[in-house]
Amino acid sequence: MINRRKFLTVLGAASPVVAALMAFPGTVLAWAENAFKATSVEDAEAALFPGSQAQPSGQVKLKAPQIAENGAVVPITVSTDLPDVSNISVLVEKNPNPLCASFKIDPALQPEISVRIRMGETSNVIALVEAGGKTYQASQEVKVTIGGCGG
Amino acid sequence: MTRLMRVFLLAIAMSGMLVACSKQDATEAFAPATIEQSVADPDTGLPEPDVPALLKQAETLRLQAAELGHEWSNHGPTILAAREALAGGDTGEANRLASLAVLMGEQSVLQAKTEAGRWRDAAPE
Amino acid sequence: MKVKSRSKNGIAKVKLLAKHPMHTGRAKDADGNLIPAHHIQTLTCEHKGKVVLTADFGTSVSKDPYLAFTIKGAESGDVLKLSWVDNLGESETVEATVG
Amino acid sequence: MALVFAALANAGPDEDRQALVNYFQQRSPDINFESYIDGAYIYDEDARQQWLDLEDFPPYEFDLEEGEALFNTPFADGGSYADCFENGGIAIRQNYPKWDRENGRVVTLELAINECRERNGEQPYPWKKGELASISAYMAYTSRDEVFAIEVPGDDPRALAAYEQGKQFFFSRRGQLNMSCSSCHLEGANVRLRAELPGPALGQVTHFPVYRAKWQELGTLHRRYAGCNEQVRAMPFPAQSKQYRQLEYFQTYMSNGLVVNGPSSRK
Repeated sequence: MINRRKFLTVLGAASPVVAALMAFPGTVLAWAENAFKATSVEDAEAALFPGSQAQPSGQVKLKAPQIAENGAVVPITVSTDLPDVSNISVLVEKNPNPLCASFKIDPALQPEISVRIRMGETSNVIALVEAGGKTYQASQEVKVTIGGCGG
Repeated sequence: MTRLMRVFLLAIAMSGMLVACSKQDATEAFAPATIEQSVADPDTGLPEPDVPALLKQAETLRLQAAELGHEWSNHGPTILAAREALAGGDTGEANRLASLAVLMGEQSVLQAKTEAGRWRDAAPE
Repeated sequence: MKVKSRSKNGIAKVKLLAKHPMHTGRAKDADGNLIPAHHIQTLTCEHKGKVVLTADFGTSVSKDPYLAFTIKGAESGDVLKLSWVDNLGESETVEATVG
Repeated sequence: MALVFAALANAGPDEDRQALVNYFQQRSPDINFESYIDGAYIYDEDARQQWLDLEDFPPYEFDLEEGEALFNTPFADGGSYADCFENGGIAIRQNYPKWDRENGRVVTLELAINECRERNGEQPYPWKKGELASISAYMAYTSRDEVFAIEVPGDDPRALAAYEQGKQFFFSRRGQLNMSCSSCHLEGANVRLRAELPGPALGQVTHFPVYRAKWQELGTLHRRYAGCNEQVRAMPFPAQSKQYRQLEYFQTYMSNGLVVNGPSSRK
């Protein structure tokens, strides 16, 4: 639990300077529609990394809960000590569209990403890491229960 | 789902009794989980049921339970479903639902009276 | 968008929360009508004029998306520019100073 | 369970509170009193970790921002929330609900906020979510780490009666499932009910209002009460009804000595 004082300090340290609706920078690459609309892990993977077959790797670390508190908000962290990381992607096998998020990693970034995702049911969560032109993966089952009560 | 719910109901009713009802008379205790079974078979050869009378009784009991702060949330909907079945000409279903509604009313009023005399026993000393 | 960032030894941890409904396109409203998909597609972080992170989102990212990442070579006082654009063309850009 | 459930003969509110503290102390000797503000997350490490991840950048931050802005916006008649409360409304959550001697009733923070609006010619907000929950969340936030100090004035028997009625509500079984608040949160605390792990009655209200993942938004304590009642198939009472205000009075008194840690996120 963050107490009030600590929380205020953290906030103060990073006051947003501008918060306005602006034109989006035109430099970004196109959103990978084929990968996000894919309905299987295989199709999503093929669309993201054509011609590459992901190998299971102990160097890909996936931090996910055993039992999700609520499927609407499941905290996931993916990190790796593989060199030359260019992409980290998070997939949920049994979601209608398995690909949740895909991150293009610049060399200036540490290969570690945390994100909160949705899960419709108990499923494997898969982390894909592209490094040095090859793809690696780690997966973990996350149980999603239908909650009735809870705090 | 209903089956699961029943198992859950039973488990709760049993654990509740184990923990908190040790001093209760058997006549006072009631097990809500068994209600549906007990009225599930209306074809007993008894005379033609007076569904409107049952509905009136159920509604009176519902108001009584509400007054005591113990109305069950599915009581009103059960009465409504019985009325709809009656209006639709399904007397058997209307009778089953109306009888269920009467029983729910009796149980909720009994719950209110039982709890009024029992709740202190549940508080830790 | 809310951003918290702090640098230690030239390594800046960045956390953000972007206010967005992230409608999946599969949920229904109170009247039983499908709520059309409305979700962030791309979120970027620029540091010193260079895009260091491009995050592409589908509909399975939670409402009000949360993201945390770490930039090497970012000092206190550096300005980060964070932007998102969604599938309906709406967007938001904020600048945040690394603490 | 070797606990003694027996009638409390001449016990007063503070004896009740001590009994509750002792009850949990005996059941979980390794859990500190101070920890009870974290609810069910004191029992399950996997769940606790997810919750801490959420609290690191909690989903209610936008609500806090909204609550602060609303709180600081003057009413059309020139009045403000700050004028309605002691200490300008800052760091006072720990004193609510309060006994209103003049009108012989329990006043919750949310009730006080809406009555403040009405006194200043504004429409009251809906009780369960939205602006009222945001303002309440902001006021709780400014009160974090303050110690709950609910009072049941000994010289006004109506106050003790209201407290007692709240207590009766807490221990009375309701609905077709025949369950009381205490079934789940006293006997049932840290016992799995299907996939759920109910939180302890001690410190149960310190963290409200809450942003529930199930709601996908912020909601008030009385919204939660209604949900609990529905879950045991009991007819819920209206938010800010006498029943729920008295229940909150009892429950918050039971949190005396613990700190305010609302708002918080829950599953």
